[in-house]
Amino acid sequence: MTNDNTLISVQDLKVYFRSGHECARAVDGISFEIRQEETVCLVGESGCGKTVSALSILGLIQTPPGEIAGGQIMFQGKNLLELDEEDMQKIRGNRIAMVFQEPLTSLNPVFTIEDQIGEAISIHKNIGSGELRDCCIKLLKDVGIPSPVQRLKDYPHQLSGGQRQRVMIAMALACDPDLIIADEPTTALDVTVQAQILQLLKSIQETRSMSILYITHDLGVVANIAHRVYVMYSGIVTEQGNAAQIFHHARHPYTQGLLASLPSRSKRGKRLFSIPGTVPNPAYKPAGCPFHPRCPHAIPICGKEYPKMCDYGQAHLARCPVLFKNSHNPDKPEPKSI
Amino acid sequence: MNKKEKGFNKNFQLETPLAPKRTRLQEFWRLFRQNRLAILGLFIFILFFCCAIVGLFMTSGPDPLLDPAMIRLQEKLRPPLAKPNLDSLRREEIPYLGFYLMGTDDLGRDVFARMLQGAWVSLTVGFVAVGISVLIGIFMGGIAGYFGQHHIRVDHVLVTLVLISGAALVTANFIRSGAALLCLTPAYIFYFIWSQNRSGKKTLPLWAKVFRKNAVSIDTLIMRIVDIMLCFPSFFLILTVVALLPASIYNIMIVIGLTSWMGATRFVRAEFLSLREQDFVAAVKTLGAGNFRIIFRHMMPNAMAPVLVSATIGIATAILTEAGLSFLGFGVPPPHATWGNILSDGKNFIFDAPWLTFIPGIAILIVVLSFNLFGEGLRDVLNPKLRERH
Amino acid sequence: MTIRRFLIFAPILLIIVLLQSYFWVPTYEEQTKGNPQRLNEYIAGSIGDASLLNPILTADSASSSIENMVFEGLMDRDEQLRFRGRLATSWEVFEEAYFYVNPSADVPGLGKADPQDVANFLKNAKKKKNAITTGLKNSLDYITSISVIPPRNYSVTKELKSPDTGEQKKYITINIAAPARIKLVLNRVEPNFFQNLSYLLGKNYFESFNGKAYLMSDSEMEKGILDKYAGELLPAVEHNPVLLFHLRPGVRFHDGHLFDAYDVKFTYESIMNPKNLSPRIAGYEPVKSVKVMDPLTVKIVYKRLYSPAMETWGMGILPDHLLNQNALKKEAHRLGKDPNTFSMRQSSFNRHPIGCGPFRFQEWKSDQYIILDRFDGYWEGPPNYKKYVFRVIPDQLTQEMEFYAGTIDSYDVQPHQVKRLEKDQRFQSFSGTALGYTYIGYNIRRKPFDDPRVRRALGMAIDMDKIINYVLYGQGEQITGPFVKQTDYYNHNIQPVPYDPQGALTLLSEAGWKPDKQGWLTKDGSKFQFTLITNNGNDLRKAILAIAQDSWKQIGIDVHTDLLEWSVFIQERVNKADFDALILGWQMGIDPDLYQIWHSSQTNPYQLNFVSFKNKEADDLIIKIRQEYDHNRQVRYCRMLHEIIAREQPYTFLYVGKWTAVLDKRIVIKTIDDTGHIGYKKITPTKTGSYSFYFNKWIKLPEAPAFMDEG
Amino acid sequence: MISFIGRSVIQKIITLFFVSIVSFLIIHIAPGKPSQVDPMNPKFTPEMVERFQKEFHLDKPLHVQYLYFYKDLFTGETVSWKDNQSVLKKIWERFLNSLPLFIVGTIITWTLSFPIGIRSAIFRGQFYDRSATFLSYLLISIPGFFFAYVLIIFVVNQFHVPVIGMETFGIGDGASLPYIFMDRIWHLLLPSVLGATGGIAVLSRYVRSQMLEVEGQDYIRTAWAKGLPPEQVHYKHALRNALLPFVTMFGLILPGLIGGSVIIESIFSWPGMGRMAYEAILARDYPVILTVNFVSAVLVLAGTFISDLLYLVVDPRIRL
Repeated sequence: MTNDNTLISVQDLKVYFRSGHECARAVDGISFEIRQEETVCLVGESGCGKTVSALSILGLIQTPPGEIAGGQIMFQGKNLLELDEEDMQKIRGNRIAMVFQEPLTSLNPVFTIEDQIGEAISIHKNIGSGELRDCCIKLLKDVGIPSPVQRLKDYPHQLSGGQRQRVMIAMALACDPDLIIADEPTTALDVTVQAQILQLLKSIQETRSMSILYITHDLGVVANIAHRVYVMYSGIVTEQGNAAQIFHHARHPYTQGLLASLPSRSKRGKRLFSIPGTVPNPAYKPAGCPFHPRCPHAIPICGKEYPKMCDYGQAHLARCPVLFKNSHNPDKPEPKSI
Repeated sequence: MNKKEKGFNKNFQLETPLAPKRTRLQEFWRLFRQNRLAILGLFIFILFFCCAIVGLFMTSGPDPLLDPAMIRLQEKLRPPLAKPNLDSLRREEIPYLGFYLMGTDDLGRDVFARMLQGAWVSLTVGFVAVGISVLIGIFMGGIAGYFGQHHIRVDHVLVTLVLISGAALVTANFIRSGAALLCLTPAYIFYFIWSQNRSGKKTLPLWAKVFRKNAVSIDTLIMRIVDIMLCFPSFFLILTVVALLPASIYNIMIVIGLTSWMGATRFVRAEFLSLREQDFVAAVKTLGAGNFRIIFRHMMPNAMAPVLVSATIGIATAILTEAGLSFLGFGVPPPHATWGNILSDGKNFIFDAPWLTFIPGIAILIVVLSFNLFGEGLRDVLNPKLRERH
Repeated sequence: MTIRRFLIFAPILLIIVLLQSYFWVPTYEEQTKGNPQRLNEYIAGSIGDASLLNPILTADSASSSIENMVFEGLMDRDEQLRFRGRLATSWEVFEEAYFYVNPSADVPGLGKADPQDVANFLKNAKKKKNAITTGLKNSLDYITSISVIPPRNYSVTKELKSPDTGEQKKYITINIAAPARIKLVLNRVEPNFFQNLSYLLGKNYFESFNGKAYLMSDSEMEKGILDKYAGELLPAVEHNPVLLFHLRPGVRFHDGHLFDAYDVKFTYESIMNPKNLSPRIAGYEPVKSVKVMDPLTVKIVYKRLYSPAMETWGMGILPDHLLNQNALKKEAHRLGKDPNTFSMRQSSFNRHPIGCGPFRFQEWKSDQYIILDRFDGYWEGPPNYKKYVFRVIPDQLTQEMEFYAGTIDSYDVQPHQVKRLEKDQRFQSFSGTALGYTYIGYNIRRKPFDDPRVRRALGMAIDMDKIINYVLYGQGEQITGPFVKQTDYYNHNIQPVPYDPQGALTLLSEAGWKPDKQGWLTKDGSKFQFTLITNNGNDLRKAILAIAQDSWKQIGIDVHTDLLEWSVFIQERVNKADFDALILGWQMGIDPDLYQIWHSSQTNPYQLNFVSFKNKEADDLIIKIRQEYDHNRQVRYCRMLHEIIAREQPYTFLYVGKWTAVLDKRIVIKTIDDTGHIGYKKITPTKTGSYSFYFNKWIKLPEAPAFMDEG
Repeated sequence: MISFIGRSVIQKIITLFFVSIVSFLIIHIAPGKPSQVDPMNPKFTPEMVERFQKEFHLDKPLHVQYLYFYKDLFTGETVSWKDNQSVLKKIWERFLNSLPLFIVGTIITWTLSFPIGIRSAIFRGQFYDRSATFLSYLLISIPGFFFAYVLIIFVVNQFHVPVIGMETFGIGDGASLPYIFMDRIWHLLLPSVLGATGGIAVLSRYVRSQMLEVEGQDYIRTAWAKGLPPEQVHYKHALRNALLPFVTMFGLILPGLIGGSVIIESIFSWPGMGRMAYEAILARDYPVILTVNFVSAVLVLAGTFISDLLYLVVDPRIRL
């Protein structure tokens, strides 16, 4: 499955959180890969394990209560899960950087912008202080902050939300990483600002030729930015494929449900669809397919057997044997989406 | 799409049945159990409580099993586990256990019996003192937090001042002038009601306007009172008042209570201020619930957590404070034995009878420690910020 | 990272700095054995600090103990409790007696006589030596001179005493036309003098003197008001005891100034000066005048018979030249204070006292120590110790530990420690009977304490032996009356109230108290119950409280107990006589004056006869005792008074404590006789138990000496 | 900013005024009257009581006494009834004695509690944290005087060195300066450690909870994600934020200057503020009690004021 240009590949990653006698299986065996210069989206409802997967790539899962129960994360030939803390630090921020969801709280309120950006650089690069300042200014310019020199001495609370997120991105870009993990970077922002940030990310990805792992629950964003998409549900990947495959030929009932609940012009005036029920508690997942209690196509076996990945070809996979069988049954027409 | 919509499983379960439902108490217990130190504290606390109850029954009444006041001068300063000298004792003087479990003190009283009695008294001192402070704290904090923005008008202040000075004058034996001042108050109230009925929309004279001006908000007033109280160094204040008042167990409880309510007030006020802004309170309000119901039914239970924690630790502090006062000779007076006064009486004999110091000293240490650990555990469990991360 | 390193190293460094200081500190060994200086210092420990170092302004024991070292009185008591001269070498006690000539009275064998006749009559009677009674004969013999004071006119202004203490003060001016008066100088004080004289001058000669007749007032006052002053302004007879002190020449204050009679006069005046608020004023109130005869002779005349007078002159003498009006004014100017309101109380003298005692003041650090240096110019020769140090250690236990370590030289042993410390080889111990006693006082105003049988029964229910043996650890003696046990005044024939609960019950049933079904004593349906109170902070009293409660419970009396803080106890309960029964102690002087505690006139609030003991006989005796200058007669009266009080049992007299003090064994008395030979003696206590009587001769030796008389 | 200061100062002055009234009332209404001279001295007559009352204005109505007292206080003329010394001078003297105790105690408290609290937070739930928790609670649970006695007896018996008083008695004569200095430090050690135990326990718990609070913040995750070494995350990013409330606590330790523990000072024969106040209470020496109270109230208010100001300075988020 791994190509030569695979940057990072996560295989069968399991992250559990223990608390007392309970064990929340937040990530329960996911695999995905990101190639160089590619934007990959991880989509799913909140609580399905997207952020945990991202954090575990960076080794930021608190242990205890969290624990990596299995799997491997291969990054440039090394298994990140086996690296010790020191080596991991050399990768964090340097090779893999992350942009967080809440720019409001993700910047340290008591340090200036310069401190925070400069720190990321100085920790990984041997660089003089004058040069450092220039670096910071350049970075700020790159992410589109007006009059960066004045901004350097500002504290985060003096910036607007969009600007803060730009600073975050600047921080992530500081060491020219190979991979940026963006964890819902636009969720907390105004719609107009969202678009700007997305645009920024896109342009950065193109100009700097780096890979982005973009985590979101917003399919609109996915359509805008993604090369490939992984749909997650309750700690597992339910469907993967390129953007077109996911949007036009969704094979998994969950993906179909998600798409159905997207508002669009054609659905104007109709009641918006919603998937009934909620994501299961990660500590008490149903047996078999985790989606089966909410699934319109569920058959008894769904509650018993863990579903396998079914290959629809062209690297489009979905974890629903029921629909797979149906789609290969000539009697019934192929599921068709609008 | 319509077809599909219909096709969705109608028998889905809205709530996943697999996650067990727990009551708040169960959830609390589940979290609490993880803190082993706190469990230890709780265990000792319960043990202590049982001891105190048992002690109360064994050491009180007309003919107690273990009489903590029984003086056997010939048996003084016997070490722990010593057997009594049976020849020199009258029958009713022989200790119930047949030996002195914890020795005897300088008057030949059974230290075990005194410790048992002291357990109950110390517990009472702690509980009543903290009870008083928590009640005042909730009351003041609740008012400040809930009715905080209401204002007290100038005339309220004046009437109160007049009332107080009138009462002061009467107690200071200037009865006539005092009574005159006291009469002024109802007169003003009558005038107020009368003028309100009559005037309606008429403009008020200037002085009346000044009188009806808002002087200070209730919140400010209460928090200033708290500030004033905090200006006194607490142990010093307790000491002053205890030294000036006649010694009695009730005075000590009341004084400790009256000088330690400021913390609870602040907690409750802060909780109320944040709770008041929360949606569920607004929801209850729109349903037409009265203030009383909102406060006691909806807000109080949510505001209790920090108070509960500070109360637990407050009991421990009260026990220590009492011991400190005993050291200075202002503790609970006899005939009540408390661990504090057993300890401070015993310190004179530290070279001759070390057990008189060490038994109560270590007992206080263990019990206070258990209270503190228990309180800390409670804090961890009840603090939602810390809880999320577990 | 620097912050982290700092956070780790700062505390470690701090701990190291703090702990290493241990190596710099001299150990106890080095302080005591390794320090030769230490042998020349005497270090005393005290629970409390002194307040002011001025003998006329203070009465607390901490201050007194320093004042005794710095100041010197005219006299003190020696080992046998006799008076001994200090600043005074000798003294004379005599009397000036006066009486107004009563023109209306018939003198037997003379008829109505004019003053000169009366004087001559007395002179003749003295010469004749054939008096009717021996009393009269003696009295006449005592007379050394007789003179006549001619009549004179003068006026006085008096504040009008009105019964309802009105707000306005009224004054009245009284013109007095005093008749002639006869002055008799006796060579001793004779309280019965006029009584004896009346055998000669006629029974009613003195009683029938009508003082009112000589008083006149300008204002239109009623006669009745004037009459009130008659007894005060023109008493028929007057005893004026006189103390004549001959002062020691050449005595100097620590600043080199010579001591003389003016200092004595000044000291007296300072005490009487209302601005100074001296607590000792009561003892000097009977003084009529202090007259400086010459720089080394001072004559003190008393208004009335007052036998405790001698005792009061043990008071330390203040230096006139440092504290008189001028000196104070100067000091006020220097300090920038108003000289008119500046009094001795504000003077810095009180913190840097100068007297003529054996030690001179050196340094005072509040609540730490007071250091006195020896005064080499001391008239009796300088003390052996070079330094006297008074250390304040407020905690009993730490004081004890410092004593063991050798950094304090004496320690007042608690009763329970006596056994352990007496045997300790390192120390010498002294014990003696204290001057004070502890008692349970009953409020006689209240029922049922008005019945002496009840009071006696209550006393009988308490097992004193038990208290002494177990509470005091044997360090106490039973006492039966109010006098100091080691003086002659104490009546040793009186038996203590026996411990007899059955007897107590019999007595109580005589008084009407019978046990009910539950065993509680009742009378007329009401239970025998009361509250016994005492002050807190005194463990012995607390223990007695518990024991008394327990013992009375045994015979069916329901007693509540209460511990009160000292000033509340005194001011709210004792002073206002608001109590049933209390446990308290009296610290007694050697003088047998009991007026304030036992006289029936002293039962008002704020007075000391708070139990309200009233007994006619006792009143008479109390007055007689304080007027009697003759020791033997005084002793006789005292023993009679003792008997009455023991019979009435207004108090249950509990015990007089024994004090025990331990000293380092190396402290001895060092004497140098005339030949220059140095002798060492073991320290022995005097009759009153004062082991520090020879303190000036004490010295600490490097090694404990072995004395022959040691066991 | 200036209006904030002005408002705050006025508010504090009003509070102070009420404090003065309340403390005056507490003292004067309570039972027991001042006793300059032992009332049980048989030589002490009621007339003298009266004269004393007059001398100290005790016969005047309360409000007049109040005015008298505070007039004296502000002109610096208050004198103790016990020994006629100027109260302010007395307090100053005692303050100088208490000061080293306070300083060393505070230094011990602050330098020890931070490392302990921070490490507990970093190793949350682990053995270190648990034992630190246990130990700190152990320390605040021991009755102070019991602990003091046990310590004193232990040190004196084991090391045979004096621990009582402000310095080894008599060291002043002949010892060289470093010896005197070190001796002082030694004598400071036990009482200040005893005084600090409670502080260490409370403060280290507080540091721990603040650190935990901060460690859970998003910006800490950001810091980790930057690849910062743990030290820098904990000691720079987390600590800086956790420190904020403590900076303001600097103001609040100000009242401790005049506090002083009666119990520790009595046991260690330390002539400090606490004991003076305690003895003044027993002797009903009103001027001393009231002045101590007033000064401590001033310090409390000044402390809160300073802490407000410090907060302004330290926290970049707050601007007026």
